[in-house]
Formats: sequence, C-alpha cells, structure tokens
Amino acid sequence: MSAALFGLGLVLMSLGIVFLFVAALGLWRLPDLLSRLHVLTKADTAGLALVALGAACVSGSLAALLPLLLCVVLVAISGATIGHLVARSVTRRETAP
Amino acid sequence: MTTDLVYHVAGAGLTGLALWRLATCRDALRRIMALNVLAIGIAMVLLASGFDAATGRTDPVPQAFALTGIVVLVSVTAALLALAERIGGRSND
Amino acid sequence: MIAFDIVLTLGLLACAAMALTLRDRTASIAAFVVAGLLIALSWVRLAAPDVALAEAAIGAGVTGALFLRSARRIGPITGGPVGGMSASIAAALGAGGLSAALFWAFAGTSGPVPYPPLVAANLEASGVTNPVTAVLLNFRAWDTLLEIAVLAVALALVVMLGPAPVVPRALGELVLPFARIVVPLAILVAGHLLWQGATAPGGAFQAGAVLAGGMLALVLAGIGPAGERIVRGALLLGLAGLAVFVGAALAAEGLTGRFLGYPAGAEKAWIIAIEASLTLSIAATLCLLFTGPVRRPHQ
Amino acid sequence: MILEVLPFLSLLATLASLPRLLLGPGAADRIVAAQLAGTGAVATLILLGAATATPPLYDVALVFAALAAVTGLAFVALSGRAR
Repeated sequence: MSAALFGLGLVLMSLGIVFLFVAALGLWRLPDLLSRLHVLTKADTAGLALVALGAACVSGSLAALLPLLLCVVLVAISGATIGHLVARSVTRRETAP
Repeated sequence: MTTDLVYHVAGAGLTGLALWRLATCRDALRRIMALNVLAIGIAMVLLASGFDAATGRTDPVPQAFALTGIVVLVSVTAALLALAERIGGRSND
Repeated sequence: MIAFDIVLTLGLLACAAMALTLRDRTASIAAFVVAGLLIALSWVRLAAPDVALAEAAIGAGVTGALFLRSARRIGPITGGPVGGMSASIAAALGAGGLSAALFWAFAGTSGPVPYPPLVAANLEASGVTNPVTAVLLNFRAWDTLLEIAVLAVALALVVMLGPAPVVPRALGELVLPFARIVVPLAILVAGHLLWQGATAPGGAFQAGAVLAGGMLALVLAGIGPAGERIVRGALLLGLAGLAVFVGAALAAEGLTGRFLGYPAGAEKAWIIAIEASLTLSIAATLCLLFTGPVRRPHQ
Repeated sequence: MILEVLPFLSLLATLASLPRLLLGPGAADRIVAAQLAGTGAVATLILLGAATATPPLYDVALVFAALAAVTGLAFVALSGRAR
C-alpha cells in the first residue's frame, strides 16, 4: 500500500515537473505578452498542483497535506490575479490614447 | 567537492561582483542593490563556514547573525532608498 | 545533490549579474527578485530554514516592492559608469582580489567550532527548543535588542525624510477576492510562524515580515488602511517594539540582577511575549518603510 | 535516488524563465517571468522537502506562495500614470 502510494507520488511529481517545463517552453515560444499570460495562470498552476499532490503522497502524512494545499490555493489565486491585472493594464494602455 | 565549498565560492563571487559594481556604477538605485548583494554574499560565506557537512547541520550562531543581518539590511535599504528619492527623484510624482 | 548546489549557485550568480548590469530598471529589479528566490533556496540547502523563511518573506514581499517604488520615482538609469575602461578593470581587479581573500580566509576554517556544543548544552535552560530562537532571544538577546533599535532608527530616518506617500492605481474589482483570501491566509501563516518559533523554524522576524507583506498587498490593492490617524498608530506600534524590549530587559534586570536574564522557569513565557510584540512592531515598521509617513504639511 | 533528481529538474524549469526575463521585450514580460520563477521556486521547495523528509521546508514554500503576488501587484499598481 505505502509502496503504491510512493509510486503514485513519484508519477504525480514527475508529471508536475513536465508541466513546469511546458510552462517554461511556453514562456519562450509564445509570441506576445497576452498569450504568455496563459502560461502563468494554467500550465504553471497545474504543474504546482501535481507536484504538491505527489509530495503529499510521498510524505504520506495528513499533517503535511494542509500546507501543501494552502500553497496550491495561494499560488493559483495569486497567478490568476496577477495575470488579470497585467493583461488589464496592457490592454488599457493599448486602447487609451 | 562538498556543499560548503560550492557556497563559499558563490558567496565570494557575489561579494566580488557587488564590490565591482559599487566601485564602477554611478546610479544610486544600482548601488543600493549592489549593497544588498554584498550583504547576501557575506551572509553566504558566514553560513557556509558554519555548515557541518558530516551532520548536515549549521551552527545556530551564524544563522542568528544572518537572520539579524537580513532584517537590518531591509531597513537600511528602505532608508537609503528614501534618501535616494529625496536626492535624485523627480520633484512631482 | 551536489549538481543541484552547483546549478543553483550558477543561476544565483547569473541573476545577480543581471540585476547589477541590465540597463532596464524593471529587468534589473525582476532579476533581483528572482535572485532572492534562489538565495532562499541556498539557505535551505545550507540547513538554515530560519534564515530561508526570513529571506523568503522579505525578498518576495518587501524588497521588490521597495525597489519598484523608488525606480518609479527616480526614473530611468542615466549617466555612464564611473571613469573609463581602465577604471573598470582596476575596480574589477580590486574586487576580485578582495573576494579571493575572503574565500581564502573563510574556506579553510572548517575545523571544530565552539558554538554548536555550547548551544546544545544550554538549550534546556533557554526555555525554547529551536536553537536559533534561543540564540536570538536568550543567549545573544542584546544583539537582537540593538537590531530592533536599528529598525527604529531607520523608521525615524524615513519619517524625517518624508518621501511622497504611495498612491496606487485603481485596480478594479477583481483584486477584492484576492485580498479577501490571500491576505487573511498570510496573516494565518504569520501567526503559525510566530507560534512555532519556539520549537521549530520560525519566530518574530519571519512572522513580522510575512505580516508586512500581507499589509503591503492590501495597500497596493488600494484597500489598505490609510488616513493620518492609522498611520500615526502604526508609527507608534513600530516604535513600541523597542520600548517593550527595553522594558523587558530592565524588568528582567530588576528580577534576576542580570541584563536580559529571564527568571528561571519562566523563560519561555518571556520569550513568547517579547516575540509577539516584536512581530507586530516589525510588521508596522516594514509597512511604514514602504508607504512612508503622513504627508509633510508644507508640501 | 530518483527523489533527489526531481528537485534538480524543477530547479532547471525555474531557471528556464530567465531568458525571457533577459529578453523582455516589455517590462510586463519580465515581471511575468519573475512570477513564473516564483512558482517554480515553490515547487522546488516542496520537492526538496519531500526528498529530504523535512516538513519545515513546506513552511518556506508557504511563505513564498502567500507573498507571491506582492511584487507583481507593486508593478501593476505603481506603473503608468499616478491616479
């Protein structure tokens, strides 16, 4: 049971790192700021959530789950808010004279 | 090649970089930033020399010094930035 | 893990070089913020989680905002380097020599040191089980008292200089959910760090810095407490930390005859009480260092 | 040990946002790159904590996560015209 949980944790963490690399790749390859903001709010948050879930599986204690969960929630909200605000300021500047 | 040696090299490198910029740069903000890097480099050297690779622990006394240093550094940075704004800032924001 | 250390320090040096050489202000500050992240990771690798917590809170929350504020007011980088190429080379040689001397002086010192056994032997008597907190608030409490004095002096200096108050742009309604969820959670994290500082990594500085970061987020979102009376209250709170610490030192002197020597058996209560007041004071000080005091009357 | 490779990979992913920080072109691109590096640092800390079985590192990650937005918020709130 605990070996299976450990294996599941490893798989989840590796998958999360793949997402983080995809996010970095997107930051390199996407053509403009507004498309790059997608990276911040989606790929990165998903990657961190998978990593945290995997870490919770590996450490195997409920006490570790709370900070990990809080991390994911905080980063998701922060990323979404900053993404929105940056996009808002850029589009305002483009449409305003 | 051990962990503390890597951080000794990095701390000395940061210190050298910061000293070079402090000497050659005219911009106030850049100099304050160099001062921050200098303090971090010194703290890194201090912590690396307190690190015991055998036990994987670090001496608590340098840790307390580094912690104190970080808090003093941020207050000094804020005071210097206020000075720099007063000296070089545009009068109306 | 040695590969991790090498890549981490190379990235750190690259970030610091970018922060100190890029001509674009925002790029330089962004590189400095990323360097702060990598520095916190370095402290973790050097087995100093207490320092990493403080660096994380101050590097992520306060320093970047401070530099961005000043960059906005001072304007773009103007003026070339001091002297010419030869002066730069001479400075590089001097700085390189000094850093090599620093490396030579410290890298060979990995012999037995007296402090860890001393701290371990006296940890029982200090009242707390986190050795860093024991050093900060019991064995070397005198240093910490002076550090709080430095904070108070910096605050007084900023008040006297009277920088223009921070007036953030209106950010629309979507920052409100952010402020309602993230800031209370930051306060929760600060309380957690303060409480566990006696037994695990954490303590007054870390908690105060996190609290200050949360307050800065409120101010920047445009819903922070403003108004003359609140700012004056924060100023008093910021200076109160030093007063409480000095008062505790004198009271302890009266009780035990030693300066900052806490009564036996009650060390933990004294330390927690001092730390709790320091947390509020440090948070108020850091916040005021960013926002500036009340606008000067003759402006 | 596979658990020790994971933080290393995550560190590489964190550092991969540096070219965008260097190239820009706009100021907002650089801030987004720094924000992304912040998330990467949180992930690296979590993985380090899992690899070395030291839960205090989760607290460091938590502090980063709680204050991740402050720099970006300062950039947006202080840039452009003052109100």
